[in-house]
Amino acid sequence: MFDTNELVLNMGPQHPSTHGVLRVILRLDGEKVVDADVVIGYLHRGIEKLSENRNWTQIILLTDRMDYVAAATNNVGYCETVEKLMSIEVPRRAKYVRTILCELQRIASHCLWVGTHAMDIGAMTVFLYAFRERELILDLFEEFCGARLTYNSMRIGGLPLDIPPGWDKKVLEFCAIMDAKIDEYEELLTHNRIWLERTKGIGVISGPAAVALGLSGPPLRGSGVPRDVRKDEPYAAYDEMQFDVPVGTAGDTYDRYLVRMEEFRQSLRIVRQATEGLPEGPIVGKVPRLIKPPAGETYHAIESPKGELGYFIVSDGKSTNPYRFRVRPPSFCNLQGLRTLCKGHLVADVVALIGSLDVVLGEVDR
Amino acid sequence: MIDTLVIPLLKIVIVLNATLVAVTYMVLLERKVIAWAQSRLGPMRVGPYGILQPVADAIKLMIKEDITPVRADKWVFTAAPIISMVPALIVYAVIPFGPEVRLFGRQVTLYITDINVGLLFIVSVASVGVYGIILAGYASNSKYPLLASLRASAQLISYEVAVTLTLVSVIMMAGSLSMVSIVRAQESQRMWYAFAQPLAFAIFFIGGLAETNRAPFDMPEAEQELTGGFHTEYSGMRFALFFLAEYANMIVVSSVATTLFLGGWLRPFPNVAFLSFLDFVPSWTWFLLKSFFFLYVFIWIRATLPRYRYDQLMRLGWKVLIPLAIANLVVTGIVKVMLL
Amino acid sequence: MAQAIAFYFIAACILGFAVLVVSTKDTVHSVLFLVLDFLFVAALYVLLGAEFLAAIQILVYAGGIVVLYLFVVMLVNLKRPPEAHSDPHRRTMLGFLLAGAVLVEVGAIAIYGFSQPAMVPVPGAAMPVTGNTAQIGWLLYTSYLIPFEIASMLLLVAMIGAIVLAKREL
Amino acid sequence: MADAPPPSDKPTASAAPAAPAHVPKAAVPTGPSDPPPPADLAPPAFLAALQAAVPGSVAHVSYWLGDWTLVVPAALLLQTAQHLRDGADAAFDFCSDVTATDWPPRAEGRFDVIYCLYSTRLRHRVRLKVILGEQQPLASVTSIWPAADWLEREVYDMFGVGFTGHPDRRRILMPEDWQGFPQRKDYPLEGPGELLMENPIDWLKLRQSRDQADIE
Repeated sequence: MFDTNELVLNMGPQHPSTHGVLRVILRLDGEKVVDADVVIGYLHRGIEKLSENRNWTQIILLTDRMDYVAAATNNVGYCETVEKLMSIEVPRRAKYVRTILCELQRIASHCLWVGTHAMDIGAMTVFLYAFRERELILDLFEEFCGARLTYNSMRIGGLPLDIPPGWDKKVLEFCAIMDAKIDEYEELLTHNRIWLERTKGIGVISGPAAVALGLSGPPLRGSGVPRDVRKDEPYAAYDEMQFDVPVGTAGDTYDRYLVRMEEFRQSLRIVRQATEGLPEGPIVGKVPRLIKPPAGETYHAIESPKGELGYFIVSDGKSTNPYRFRVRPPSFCNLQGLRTLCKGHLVADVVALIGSLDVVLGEVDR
Repeated sequence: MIDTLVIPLLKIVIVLNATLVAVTYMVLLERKVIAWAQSRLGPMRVGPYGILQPVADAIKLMIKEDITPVRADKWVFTAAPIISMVPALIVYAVIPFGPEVRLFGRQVTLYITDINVGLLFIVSVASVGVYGIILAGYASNSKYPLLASLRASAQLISYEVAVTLTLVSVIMMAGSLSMVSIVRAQESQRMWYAFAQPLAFAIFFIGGLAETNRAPFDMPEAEQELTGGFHTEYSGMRFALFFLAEYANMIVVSSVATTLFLGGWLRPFPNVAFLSFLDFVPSWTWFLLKSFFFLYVFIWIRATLPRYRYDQLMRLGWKVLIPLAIANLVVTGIVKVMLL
Repeated sequence: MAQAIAFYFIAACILGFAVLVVSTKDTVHSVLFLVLDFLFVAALYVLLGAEFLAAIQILVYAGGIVVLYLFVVMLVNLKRPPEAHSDPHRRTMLGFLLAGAVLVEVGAIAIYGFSQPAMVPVPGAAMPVTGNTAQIGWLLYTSYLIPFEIASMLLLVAMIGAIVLAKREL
Repeated sequence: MADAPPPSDKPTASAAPAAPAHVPKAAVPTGPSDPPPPADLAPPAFLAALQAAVPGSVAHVSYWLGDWTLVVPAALLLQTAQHLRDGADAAFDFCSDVTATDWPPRAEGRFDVIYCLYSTRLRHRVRLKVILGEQQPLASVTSIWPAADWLEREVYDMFGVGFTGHPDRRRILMPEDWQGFPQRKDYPLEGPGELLMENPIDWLKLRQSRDQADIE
């Protein structure tokens, strides 16, 4: 009956809640999103190209710069891929420490997520609470490897250093603190009426649709698909750990929230098991002096806090750098779902959805 | 001469200055309270415990560059912050801070004026404040402010209905539109209207949050969605005026809530005789304490709750608050008629 | 004396802003002048001692209705190219005729008012209430009950119409 | 076309000797080493079904470090993918990655386009590999796995592989007006800085003239 114009709203790349330099071009009918074009690449540094010109060890610190809120996970993923190429057996102690670091990293990453996600929806206090606890994890990492953000904390074949004395005790202390803090976040959000109204039924995606869209990690599990690389294709010491994979039912923003909140607890459980059962022994396996994997290619995936983090690496067997280095960034593939998720919702929901996909632009753009 | 000109002028000067100082310190209070809620310290550098922070803020805002976007509607862009600030200050003319007191051998009322349609005056002047936000959004010639101003105007108009309806039930109780008479009515009926009209009180408070654009209804300036909303394009002192207007409005809402529902300057429980020893406390102290309580709750809510979505806010306003306010009004009317 | 000065000042402002409302090019400015106009009309009411009416004038017209005008004006893009102003459907003669008719009507009322003074139907003596708020209420529910009810019916119809128009699928 | 499940030596990829077309520098690898599976290893169950359903779909099977790789002819990619997604014992519903590798001197075509597939139901993986010439288009698999949308855009952006039937074939990481395809092996790692940013075409010309000078 009426001739109405659609409003084109350019959200980002400079916008408080696009988590970095994401740009979303929204076509709006009133405040309703008709279509969304997600534009990325503002943080592209050519890590894949760079890696083809660095030697195998130097690449570890490039991987730090991808998902910079979960650098240790990236390190583990890369080192395991190279170990797979070279068929290096990693000692058990190193595997356990890797598991601890990965799970601490997952907690730190989820802390950042819960803080920013809640902030996007307007609950500012959770942000500061979550960062308070993330600080404790960063302290642990600082003690382990000297860095707080980009750790460079792995070596091919094992670890650069053994854990400092007393570190395991501190990790257990942290676990005790964190347990109570998770309840605190949940108290502020989980049963909050406004939180429920803002997240329930927002961005619903069914399990098969999520699989088809290539979602992985919590966004996929929120839709009820029990896919977790840690369980399905165990790496590090996950095959020796007892933990559950939480799944949602509705596949909406609230379920993705619940899944991550439960992952906090499961991660703590793994950290406890690994720290208490930490075996003695060497920390580096038998690694040749010159790292030069045989010719061949392989794909190896691990479960990063964001989803399936895969490395596809081709070695030509001749040179000391990879012939092709490819990362399957979980944030990239999850962000792809944003367009589908936000159609028909309001501008305010777009912000909530970006938060619930938990993307890190450093990883999306590489 | 003194009674008709000097004293009112003096009162205006005092109230205006006190308000402006209170507004700047509200900013500090908010930062402090939220900081404590978030287990941090808040401003600590300027003066002991950051007590001089508002002064520093004011200096900073005044010497900042005042940017007018090239394609903005210049006159309207300049007028908008003023339009939002002035009504917020005019309202203080009818707010009764206390009854008559003797000062320097002279009978002085602790309010600037008491007009017989005081409450209506507040509502109507406050309704003009919407223009500041709408015009800011329009004049900036930018999409985020435009969206924000549309949200703001829709929000303010809808919640005004609910708030005004609750005011009507108070007016029915008091039988007057004058702010002073409403307090006196609470005194003579020996009851705060918060207890006589709990529903109206709740609706008024929620509506007050929405009308001052405070969390959880701060859609028009939702930073995470609209990058600051209607004042996205503003800077320097013009931005500060919007900022101050918001806090001035908070104080207005708190004062009105105090006057209408918490007995204004009356001591707690005016119906309980043995508490009469509290009378030694000056009446205006009670008023300020009660207003402060509201302000504190405003800040507390901001630190705790997430933000509503725009359509949910409208739904709450139209489908919950307005019907409830009307029902409350009808019940009040029936009770009033039956008791008479 | 002071009252007379105030009256003429306010009246001059009202007329001045009214002219600006129709003469300004920018529609948003035009609406803003309308708001100013309403504010001065409210001032006139205060001068007459009708504070209630003044407050209602601001609340309803300035604070409510014109906001909606502004809404519409802001959203509908009225910046048309200049050639659009030479609208072929424009009926200049008809406009002048209508304006003339209004002028004649106003003149007639003015002359009638001057020639037949003191026909003021003030039922003040019959009113059992005092104070202008109460008096307005009394008049609305006694002498003007039927017009009042008709007006509210009209508003209800308008509201339903607006909902039907705005809602795309019912 | 071979149809026996345990593949013997295949005429493609690894079997081909280094193409003499234009070999720029020494020690440039000419192709991946796709080793055939050991004779005593049984191939995965879905392979036989795939070869029965889509004859000629598997040009070569390779197994290394626990990963199965199928080399698929470009023309049969869509059918193969369709079968792999819908086949009961394949059920590869999750396309976890699409990427490419550049082998400039190779005769059969310079690109390997690689699809990493995973089945969320059966929890197994497989890699598909398509060998592609520089100007040769490839059918997009977005109709089968919507997940491939952005991944294929990235392959296009980085390697210049032209996907046909892609709903939205634009550059994704690089700017819209970028010249060249950065992940190709002949794309330089370092550019001359500002000239490249401001006027890439001039820069390319400059580089060509330099190369010319080198040859002479």
